[in-house]
Order: sequence, then C-alpha cells, then structure tokens
Amino acid sequence: MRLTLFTTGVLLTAVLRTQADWSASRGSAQGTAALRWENPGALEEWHYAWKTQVRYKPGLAVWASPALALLDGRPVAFIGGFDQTLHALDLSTKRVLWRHMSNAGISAAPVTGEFQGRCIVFIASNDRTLYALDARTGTVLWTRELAPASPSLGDADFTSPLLFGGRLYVAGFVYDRALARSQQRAWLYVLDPADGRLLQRLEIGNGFVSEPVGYTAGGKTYIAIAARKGLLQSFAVDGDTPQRAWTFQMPHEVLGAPAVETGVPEPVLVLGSKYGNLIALDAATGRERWKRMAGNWFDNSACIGQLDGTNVVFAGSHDYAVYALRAADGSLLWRQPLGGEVHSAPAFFDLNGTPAVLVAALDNHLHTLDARTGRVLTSYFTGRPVWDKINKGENRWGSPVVIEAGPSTAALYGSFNATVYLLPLAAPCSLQARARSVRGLWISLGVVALAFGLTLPVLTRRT
Amino acid sequence: MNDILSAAETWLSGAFGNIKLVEKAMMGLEGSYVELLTILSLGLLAVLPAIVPAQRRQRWRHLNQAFGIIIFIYVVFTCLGVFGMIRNFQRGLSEIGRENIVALYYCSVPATILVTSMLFGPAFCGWICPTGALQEWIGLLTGRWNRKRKAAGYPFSRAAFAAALGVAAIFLLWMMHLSRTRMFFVEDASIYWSEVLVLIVLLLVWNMRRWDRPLRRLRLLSFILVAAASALSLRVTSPVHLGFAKVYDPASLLSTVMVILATLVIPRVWCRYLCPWRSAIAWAGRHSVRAIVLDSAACTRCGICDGVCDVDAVTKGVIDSKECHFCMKCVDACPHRALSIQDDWRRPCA
Amino acid sequence: MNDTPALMLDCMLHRVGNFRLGPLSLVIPAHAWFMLLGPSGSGKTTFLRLLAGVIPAPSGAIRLGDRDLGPLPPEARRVAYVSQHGDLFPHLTVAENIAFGLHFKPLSRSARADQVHRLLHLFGIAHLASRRAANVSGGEGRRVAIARALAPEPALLLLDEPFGMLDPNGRTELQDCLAGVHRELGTTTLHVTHDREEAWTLGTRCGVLLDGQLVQEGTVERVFRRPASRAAARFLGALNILPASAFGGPADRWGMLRPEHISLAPIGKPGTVPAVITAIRDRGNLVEIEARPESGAPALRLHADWQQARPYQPGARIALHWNPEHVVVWEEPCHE
Amino acid sequence: MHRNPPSPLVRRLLPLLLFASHTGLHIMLGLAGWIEPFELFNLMLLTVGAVLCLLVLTERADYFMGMAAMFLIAAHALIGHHLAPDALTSGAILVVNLLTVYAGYHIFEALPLRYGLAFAVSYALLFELFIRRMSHAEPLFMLALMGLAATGRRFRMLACFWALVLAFTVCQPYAWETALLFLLILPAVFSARASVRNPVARAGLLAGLAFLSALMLPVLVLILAQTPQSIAAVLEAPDARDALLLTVGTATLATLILAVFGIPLAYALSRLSFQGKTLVLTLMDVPIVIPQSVAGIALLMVFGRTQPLGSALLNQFGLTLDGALPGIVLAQVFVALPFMIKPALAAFDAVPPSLELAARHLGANAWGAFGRLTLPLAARGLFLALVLAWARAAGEFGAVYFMTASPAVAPIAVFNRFERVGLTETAPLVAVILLFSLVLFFVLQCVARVIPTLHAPEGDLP
Repeated sequence: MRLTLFTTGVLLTAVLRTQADWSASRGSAQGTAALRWENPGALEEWHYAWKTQVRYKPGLAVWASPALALLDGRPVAFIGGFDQTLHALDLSTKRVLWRHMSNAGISAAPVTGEFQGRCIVFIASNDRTLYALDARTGTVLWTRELAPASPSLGDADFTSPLLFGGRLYVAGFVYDRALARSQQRAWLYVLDPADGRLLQRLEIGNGFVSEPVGYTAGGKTYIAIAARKGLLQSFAVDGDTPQRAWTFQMPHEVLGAPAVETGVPEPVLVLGSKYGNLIALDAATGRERWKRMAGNWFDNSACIGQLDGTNVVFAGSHDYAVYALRAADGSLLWRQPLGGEVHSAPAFFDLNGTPAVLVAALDNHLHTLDARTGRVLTSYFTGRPVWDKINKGENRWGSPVVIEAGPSTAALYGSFNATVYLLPLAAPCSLQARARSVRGLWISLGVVALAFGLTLPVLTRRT
Repeated sequence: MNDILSAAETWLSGAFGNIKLVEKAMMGLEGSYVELLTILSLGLLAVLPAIVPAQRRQRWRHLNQAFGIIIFIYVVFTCLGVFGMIRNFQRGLSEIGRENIVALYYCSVPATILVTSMLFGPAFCGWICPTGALQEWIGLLTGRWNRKRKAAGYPFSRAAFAAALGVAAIFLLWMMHLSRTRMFFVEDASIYWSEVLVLIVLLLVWNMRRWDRPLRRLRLLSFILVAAASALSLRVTSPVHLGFAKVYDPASLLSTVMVILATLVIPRVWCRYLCPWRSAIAWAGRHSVRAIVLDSAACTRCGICDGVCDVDAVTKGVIDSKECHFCMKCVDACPHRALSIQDDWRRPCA
Repeated sequence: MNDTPALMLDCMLHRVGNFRLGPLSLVIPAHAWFMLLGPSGSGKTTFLRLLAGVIPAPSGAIRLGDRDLGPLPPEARRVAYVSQHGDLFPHLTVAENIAFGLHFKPLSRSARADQVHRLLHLFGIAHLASRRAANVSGGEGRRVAIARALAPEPALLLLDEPFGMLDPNGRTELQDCLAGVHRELGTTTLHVTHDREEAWTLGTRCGVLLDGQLVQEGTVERVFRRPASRAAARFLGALNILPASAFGGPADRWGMLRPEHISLAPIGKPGTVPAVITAIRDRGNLVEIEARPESGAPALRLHADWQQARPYQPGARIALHWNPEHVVVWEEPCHE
Repeated sequence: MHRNPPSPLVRRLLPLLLFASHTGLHIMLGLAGWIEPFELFNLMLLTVGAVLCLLVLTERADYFMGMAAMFLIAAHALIGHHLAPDALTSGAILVVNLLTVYAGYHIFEALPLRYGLAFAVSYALLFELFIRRMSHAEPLFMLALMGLAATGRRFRMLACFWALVLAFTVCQPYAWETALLFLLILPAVFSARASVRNPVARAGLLAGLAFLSALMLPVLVLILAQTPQSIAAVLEAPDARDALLLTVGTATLATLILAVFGIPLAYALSRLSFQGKTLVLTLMDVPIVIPQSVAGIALLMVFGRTQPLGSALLNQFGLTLDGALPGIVLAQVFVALPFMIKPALAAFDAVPPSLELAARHLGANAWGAFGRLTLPLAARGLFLALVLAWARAAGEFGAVYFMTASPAVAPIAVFNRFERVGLTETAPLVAVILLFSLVLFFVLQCVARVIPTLHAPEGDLP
C-alpha cells in the first residue's frame, strides 16, 4: 500500500514536470522543434505504420508534424494524419498509448500543454472541430466546433493551436461555395482552454492562414499570424481582446509560419515567401530589418537556433538548399544544397555535443547538418512519397521533430509513405543512406560510361 | 427473373467489394479542370493532323507544335518530363480506387498519348511533343549542313568531330561545376542520360552509318531503365523537363543544354536514340488505325522522301513504322503523290 | 592376333525354372565367326549371358584358351558382349563411347587415341566421332556399339542379333562392314541370330540351338545342306520336308530334298518323275514352282529362274529330276 | 455490316429534326430552370450542334457520325450536367463519348459483328463498373473509354485492356501484381496454337494458368511490396544476416550428410531387391507424413540432453544436440531425408541396368561402372534431389524449432520477428529469403541444364 502511494506520488510529480515548452506548434516561437529529455533511456528505432481497417488502404496518409511531450518521464509523441486519427505513441517502449479518430483528415500538428495540472493535447481536425484530449488516456475533455456546418462548405483547413497566456488560439479557413472568391474568410479563434468556450473570433484574411505564433517583445506579448496571400499580422494580446499591433504585406504567397527570436530585447521575426526571399522584421513594430534572396521559394517556416551565443536563422528552400543566416543582420553563414526541394521546417538541436539541424527534403531523405558548417552529417531514407509535389497537398508539409537526449537523440518524422519513423541520430540506424560524395558522382559517371561501352557489342550483335 | 437478377446483384456486389474503397466518389471535377484540359487539348492536337488542309500542312504542324509547348508548360506541367510521365503513369494507376481525380491527373497525359497513337498514328512525336519541337527548331540552324552531310552518306568529318568533342568538354566542365554546388543522388538520372548522349554523339560523328541503327535500340533500354526505376520508387529526374517542371533543377538544365547542342550535330538526336516514350509510342503506332501508305505503282524510287525525313525513317518510299514520327514531310514532299495517309480498321496487329 | 584362343565348352548346363540350357559341349576355333541359329526362346541370349558372365553356370566348364571363365567376373573375362540394343552411353560422344573400355587398361593417352581412331576408321564412323551417342541413327549405333566392344581387344566377341530392327540396306552395309572388320581383326566371334541369310553371309561355322539343346554344329554349308534333324531343317527354312518315300527313300522315315536340287527335265526322260504344276509363285529373284508328282505323292517345291519358268502355267505337265544323293533321310519314324 | 443509305427525305429531315428538338428543349428546359439557358458552355454546344447540322445537310460530314455527334451533344447539353457531378465533367464525358462512337462506328462497319458486340458489351460493363459500382468515378470512366476506343478492334488488345481495368479496379489492393499475372496469362492463351483447333485444351490452359496465378499471387505481392531500401536494411541488420548465414550453413551441412548416406542407399534400393524393401520405401515417407512439430518432439525425446541417448552423447563425445547447432542439422536431415532419397531413387531407376552391364563387359568393375557411368547419368536427378533436400532443410521450421530455437535459422527468425514487431517489419526479411530462394533456384536450373541427361538435347539431332 505504501509502495503504491509512493509510486503514485512519483508519477504525479513526473506528470507535473511535463515539459510545458511544447505549447506552440514547433515547440516555441523559435521553432526549434526539439524536446530535451533529461534522464534519457534508450530510444530504439521504430517504424510505425498503422492501417485503418475502415477507410483507407495503408499508404495514402500525409502525416502532419508530430508534437512531443514528456509523460511520466518518458517521451511521447502525438501525430495525426489524413487517416483522420490522432495517434499517441510512447517512444521509449514503442507502444501506442491511444488513438483518437476524428471525422476528417488532420493536416495540422497537435499541441501539448499543461493546463490546470493535467497534460492536454489540443488538435484541430479538418472536420472544423477543436479537440482537447487527456494526453495520458486519450479521453476527450471537450470539443468545440469552430465553423457551423453548412451544405455549402467545402474543404476546411485548420491550423495548429497555440496555448499562450492562458488562452488557446487557433486559426482556420473553410471554403464556402456559397460565397464569391473575394468573400471567403479566415478566422482566428480565441478559446478558453478549460472548457473550449469561444471567447472571440477575429477575421484575419480571405484564404489559408498559418498557425499563430506567440512571442514577447519589449515586455508585451504578441500573436503573429501569416495569411497564405502574404498578409502578416501581429496582435497584442495583453489585454482582454487581441488588438492588431501591426501588419506587413509579404511580396508573394507565404507557405509557413513566422519564427521569432526569444530571450532578446529586440527580437526579429523571420518569414520566407514564394518570391524566394526571407524577410526579418522587428517583432515589436513590424519594420523590416533585412531581407535575403534564395534560389527559389520557401516552402515552410524557418527556425532560429542559438549557435555559440548568436541567434542564427535556418531555412530550407525550394532550390534544394538549406540556408543559415545570422539573425542580427542576415549575413550568410553557409548554404548547403541537398538532393531535393527542402520542404520541411528545420529542427535545431544538440546532437551529442554538436549543434545540428535536421531537415526533410523531397529527395526522400532526412538530412542532419552540422549547424556550424552546414556539412551533411548523415542522411536517412524515409521512404517513397505517395503524394509529393502535387499542388493540392502542398499547403502544409510535415516536418521532423527531435528528442534531444545525448547519445539516444532521435528524430521523429511522419513520412509521406504513411509511416512514422523514430530514428536514432547518434547511433546506427537501418535507414542511414549511403554518403554521396563528389567523388561518388564521378565514379558513377564512369560506371555509366563503362556500361554504355559494354552495351555496344550487344547492340550490334543482331544487326 | 427478378430472383436471378437480385442474386446476380448480390454476387456482383460481393465480387466487386473492393471498389468501395473510393472515398471522394461524389467529388466532381470542379476545380481540377487541369486534367480535363489535358485530355481535351491533347486529343484535339492529335486529331488536328487529320483535319488540317494538305496544302500548308507543315505550317500547321509547326503551329500545332507551338500550341503543344504552351499546353505542356501552362496546363500539364506537373505531369511532365519524359521520364516523369512513366513514373506518374505508374503512380496514377496505383491511385485508382483511392483518389480517382489524382489517378486521372497522373494518367491523363500518358493515356491520351498512347490512345491517340493507337488510333491516329504516332503523331504525338511529330506534331505535339515539345521536346521534339525544341529539337526540330534548333536543328533548323544547322539543317542545311546536316542535309548535305546526309546526302553524302554521313562522311566522317573532322569539323563535326571537333564539335562533338566541344560538346563533351562543355559537359565535363559543367559537371565539375555542378558537383561542387549540389548534392547528387542516384535519382538524378538526367546527368547520366546526358552523359550517354555525349558518348552517342561522339560515336555517331565518328561513324554514323555503322552506329545509327544499332544505337536506336537504346530507346528500349532507356524505357526499361526508367520503368524499373519508377517501380523501385526512385524519383529519376528527366533530362529535358526544365521548362515544364517549374522547379530549378541544375541537372535538368545541363541535360537540356546538352540535347540542344547535340541536336545541332545530329537532327532529333534525343528522339532517335534515347527517348523512352518513343519506344512506347512506336509500339502503339504500329498497332495504329492510321498509317502512311505507299502506292508502289506511283513511286519512282527517286529518294526525295529520304532526304526530308529528320529521323531517317523512310528509304525510297518505304516507311519504317518503328521510327516514323508522322510528321508527314515525306507525304508533302513526294512529287508523284505516291504516299498517302489511310485509315484501316482491319489493319492487323504488327 | 595369334594369342586369340579358342572357346571350349564342356557339358555346360544352366537351368531356369523348367527351361534347361545344355548340357552343351562345343569348341569354337580361334578366329572363327560362329553363327548360333535358333528360334526365339531357344536360349540363345541366355547362352551369351552365360558366356559373358552375367549369369554363372552351375555346372560344366567354359574355357577360353587355357583360362577357365567360370569363376571370373564379367570384367575379367576378356569377353565383349554387344546386346540387341547396343546400349550406347548416351551422355558420351561416339569417340568417348569407343574409348570407354580403354580406360580400364594400362594404356597411354596417345595409344588410347590411336586405338579409337583406328576403330572409327575401320567402322567408317569417323565423321560421327564428336556426336552425342544419343543422336546417332540405328545402323550407326550398332557400329559404335561393336567398335566399342572391340576396343579393349577382347578374346571373344559376343553379338546378340546385331542386325535386329535395321532396314535391309543398312543390314547389308553393316554385314559387309563386319565382314571386313573380322578379316582385319580376326576376333573370335559368337554371333547369335535367327536370320539364316546372315549365317550364309558372315559365318564360318554354324550351330543350331533348339529348346536349349545344340542340335547341330559344323560349317555353315554342311549345316544348311544336311540338317541333323527334321526340327533343325524346319528351323533352317528347308522346303520339301516330306516322308522319305516321296523322294524314293524308305517309307517310314522323314526325308528332305532342297528345292534347288530339283531340276526340270524334258518330259519322258528316264529317271525323271512326271508331275503337274499346281502353283507358280514369283519370289522376285527366282520362281518357286509347286508340282505334284503324278504318282500321287505330296507336292514338291523347286526353284527355277525366271527364264526357265516362263513357258509353264499351272496345270502344265513337267518332269522333275534330282540326284538321289541329295536326299537327306533322318532316322525319325514317320507314320503316315 | 453495311448500312443501307437512308432515303433522301430522311437524310434531310432527321438532322433538322434533331437540331430543332435540341433548340426547343433548350428553350423549354431553360424556362423551366432545369438548365442555364445563357451559360457559355450550353450555348457553345448549341452552336456546335447547328454547325454539325449544316455540315450533315451539305454532305460534308459522314451522315452517321454527324448524326451521332449531334445526338450526343444534345443529350449532354440537356441532361448531362444532372447525371454527371457538374457541367465540366459532362463536357469531358461528351468528348470521350464522341471518341467512343467514332471507334465503335468503324468497328461495326469494318469488322465482323462479334467485334462490334464485344465493343458494346465492354461499354456497358465499363458503365456498370465505374458509374454504378464505383458510384460516379467519372475520371476513371473517361480514361477507360479512351482505352476501349483504342483497343476495341482486336480481341487480343481488348483482352489486355480488360486485364488492366480489372486489375486496377476489382483486384485493387493487389493491382500491380494481378496486372502482371494477367499480362502473363493473356499472351499465353492468345498465342497458344495446336495442330487441330482444340478449345478444350485452350480452356484448360486458361483455367490452369489462372489457378497457378492465384497461387503465385502471394509471392508476387510479397516481393513487389518491398523497396530496395527496406531489403538493404534487412541485410544490414545483424540478427537477420546471422539467421540467413546460419540457415545456409546448416542446410548445406545437412544436405552433405544426406548426400553421403542417402545417395548410396538410393542406389542400393534401385538396384537390389530384398525382403522388406517395400517397408524401407514406406519408412522413407515417415518424415513427410508426420507433422513437423511431432518430428521435433520425437527427436527431442531421443536426442534431448536429458534423454538417455542425448546424455550419453553428451557424456561420451561432449556433443549437445538440442539447443545447439548439431540439433539444427539433425532436424533438417530428418525432415529432408525423403526429399533426398525419393528423387535420387527415381534418378537411379532412370539409368538402365543394361548400360551398367555394358560397362562391365568393357572391363569396368562395379565401382568403375558406378563412378563413370551411373553417377554421371543420374547426375541431373541427383542434383535436383540435392536442391530439393537443401530447400526443405533450409525451410524447416517445426522440427528445428523444437530442437534448437536459438540460434535461430531463417524461418524461426521470421517467426520471432513477426511475434516481436509484426507484419510490416517482417515482410522485408521474408522477401529477402524469397528472393534468395528464387535466385538460387534460377541459378540451379541453369546449372541443371548443363548437366547431361539420358535424353538427347533437341538442337543436336542428326
């Protein structure tokens, strides 16, 4: 009996120590997407594929980014997909804790947050409903239908929620066939995280919108949100109702969410556009600090990591390259081309002592790059995409997240082939891809020339 | 009677149970006009060769090619790349029953091409294909020189060999540059194809008469390699999809330049020796209803048709259906009207 | 060639169930081509198998020169046996087939090759040397089989109906070939057959085996001219086996007169027998005339050539003449 | 199929009537709100109808084709958008329908009636399949109609078309696999030739190939489901690699043991007759007859280290069988025994004793005749016996599992992996084993072709 009590006590404290860090879609406003696990156990490689019996054959499920949390001292991941289901995966024991099915595909990442002493997962499904689930059991705490049902409604697209300053923010856009194109509306919803009561609803544009990002600048708290059509807005949320602080029109469409420095007095807010430039703004005033051009558009959010005391912006571009720029002035640290369009937001983390960046590219690989030099450390094959480069699925790409745990540091990535990969980054992994060096290229060219020479006798034999 | 019908109904619904996989069945084509436009425009372009008046056929053909380029760049760009079409065909077939719209989206271009080739002859190559048009128009620059060379029986010429060596040198230098600036994977097939192209050009310029026919078999190899790569889910990039893919791909740019340079030396070099689709279209074309038919009584074996053919598919009026692009230059050039286009629905399978 | 011994059998006896072979006593002189004739089931093949050592003989002695073959296993007997089917080794070429037996003799590689070469030419099958044995025709196969048997230079060659299942031309060619080979090599040969023609063509000596008993043995001519018994004569295809009285012999004995010994004579010539032709059968190279003596004796058959027979029609009267010396009379009682 | 030309009056009247009814219905239905009368698409169709009408009247277009096109256009314009999800879809189907009518008309006209009937039935079936069964899969319907139009004039091409359609719809989860199988079967059936027309044999071929394909499906599915990367990953995983190597090693050892003891036994059985031969031949079958697990238990009962014989072996020679490598080999030898003896016996039986006798007469003693003649002649059969025994030994699960579960041979490794991580992770390993076996079998078949036989090779006839 005493033992039971003791265990319960320990467990309770463990729950209470749950990382509150992950209450934004990429973990924080900086978007580093890495969760530190202090007393790491072993993390084994895991390829998790789930086949629903009802709706889909395995395969066609574009997985959104996962969210991480430490539950009972163990890393747990939450990930939803177009299989309409939210999966809670215990990463250390490779067990599925629970699954929860919604009524439409899930294209946004969930958010975990601690609220009133319990760890909650918030997830907005494209069935226009926001769910709050108990992270440990999957019990539904409350649901809130954000847009009322109507026969004229088309596809819905809801973003990752944001638990910030005791309130829950979520943005969404539902295409309404009854309205003209110019009359379509996207909304920012402000809810009470305790019961899902809708506190407020703000109109924020007329198309797809990015997830809201919360940050503090100059002692005030703000919410920034970018509309697909390029309008970047910031709301001050210190008062009872969000007040529009500033707006900025990006030069072209925007496919990601802003990333903001934290812990500096005058943080910059960074956002890339389809015009191909990455623009840094003063987060408090919305004034442009600097902008830099890439070879092609930016598919996703940037991330800001702290490298040897200075903040560095990492961003992947459609020109196959990852860019590292100094946050203060936008000077280029390095540019590393990869084998395909870099569609993911980078994750910044500490790989057993080395600062590293993890990106997914459309060459079907996850690449770990040295954050200081940009050198590719390792590449991991993450399967054949079943839905790549198709315009319709392009509005939000899934990105990898990282559990920072020294030697058992591992990446979690929902791949396009309907598999969630948990890959150890500091230990051998079965998906590690062969290094393709410059010399390798020349050797393969030689092999092709040789094969061509060998083919010639075969070609002429039957003439 | 009703019993039998309902029993059949029950059996059918059991046997066809899998079809219920369709999720978005009721979704119309609204908003995905791209696929339909593909079918409509490609179909139209394929029918045009039969409709246009014979007097100014070649001018119409060039117009058609220009439309083809526009269609492929602005309407069907995502399905494209000569290799991508094979890969996407495979992918589209895999989507049947799950995402029918996506299936149509991926299959429409290759299916239309094959179907029109089986009915109206392999006119895609000569009338629509943007890669072919690009080569044909670039080839006009050196056309006079090439025709002379052809008439002389492709003599080995030092100037041509030097030009080919120049092409090879450009390739190597460009490769040096590329290998420093980006990562390469096995999938970046376009550089390998351009490398082979360079080797082919060297070999042909050395002795065209000896190597012309044997090297054409590489097309089939090319097809098999691309199909195998697509089955192995390797995302091979295709050599000349630069203009169509809306993606900055240095390897593709390199290969496009290589094809352009090579076609200056040998007309339609890509179609002749490497185009994987050419083997599929030639197969379909041999089963086609429409064909160019020779009236051997009227033919005087003058050999004018040999001279006008870009791909050496005609010899004294006899057309090699495996090579023919259906450009109809030979039909128009014949002074005795010995060649004509005929539909024959009973034509036996070749 | 000089060491070729003679084969001597002494009271050799073999029993299988009710069938009894022997006791046989026989001497086949060296270099002879001994034809053993006998109908099917007379024990010819068994006899060969006894000699070859496939079946051990329970009693009696088999001697080849001064060697007693009785206790020796087949491979030590120096007896070559060619079965009815030839039994070529299908996986080897013709040359390899012929060389097969040489592997078990202490010969150098070149000597072996020489021997094979010699036999290939001797049998006229040099063009087949590198062909698979499975792919040669029947007649060629027999040649290969016999050449293969002769390659290890056996002391005795046993041939079991080597011409069976060959067409007549092939048979003639092979007979000529074998005759030539025998002249060249002089291997003592025991040739079993039921074909009388072969005996005439090839044999130097001849024996008749009926129901396991050797009923007669001697030179081919003697055996055919004077069969030792009525059964032997019948087997040897003799015509005109009749009660001896038909030829003017003793009435209670069987007798035989070969048709070629009967000749046509002018009618009325003394010493002739008048007869009426009952049938004329054209046998191709000669004509068989069946004539019934007017005395009422059974009809006789005689051979005439085509020219001779032309004037006659059935029903015509003729006169028959024969030398009484040619009449064979056996000590077998004939009850009419 | 030659149509009679309609009378001049009908020729004039019908197109006018058709166009008039199109226009009239357009106005009436527009007033009734059924269609949008002034929508660009509908007006365009009306215009095209008018132009066609003119062309037909002035005899510049083929009468039948023109009328059919006019009818189709009118039908699609008036009711198409209610049958199809929207007007655009209806328009697209119209275009494809025009193509179908074009092809169908020519097939009816130029080819024997059965082709036309097959075309019509195919159209009806496609409609049933894509529009009714798949509840409005118009995109696929259009694709399929295009395919039908292109292939309808040859039965062989039509069959291939249907094979593809069925593979990718009805056999959907295994689309590529079934497509492959269908495309293997169809050419075989269509190219089958007999000296005399023999429908029974052809039906038998079709049914047999279909049956065979159904059996081969799992193999194809397993192989096609794997990517090269997953297979490479399996080969790099130490446990899988060890299991594969162990299997190859033990199975080879077991086969060697069987060869040393089994081949002489088979020869003896083939050449000798003795009392109890039938019994011996029956005993050979015991390992086939009894279940694998029973075999394992039986072996354990005798050779287990706690059993008298097992402990004696352990004490005398230090040889442990259960739970160790020799145990694996023992179990494999046990189950593979009949697969070695039976084919070897057949191989020796196929060598006629007369050949051996001939060799004996040529001076070979019994050993020489066996070594130089019987063994080479039986070699192919013996080789196949060895391959069979090897495959059986390598594939044994039950008996080996009871004798030695660890270290695990490949089948046990597959089982363990399946138990531990499930189907998805096990499939690549299984595919590797399968590929390995297939490649091995292919190579061995090639080797076996080189080995001589009793029968003449075909190309070498005189």
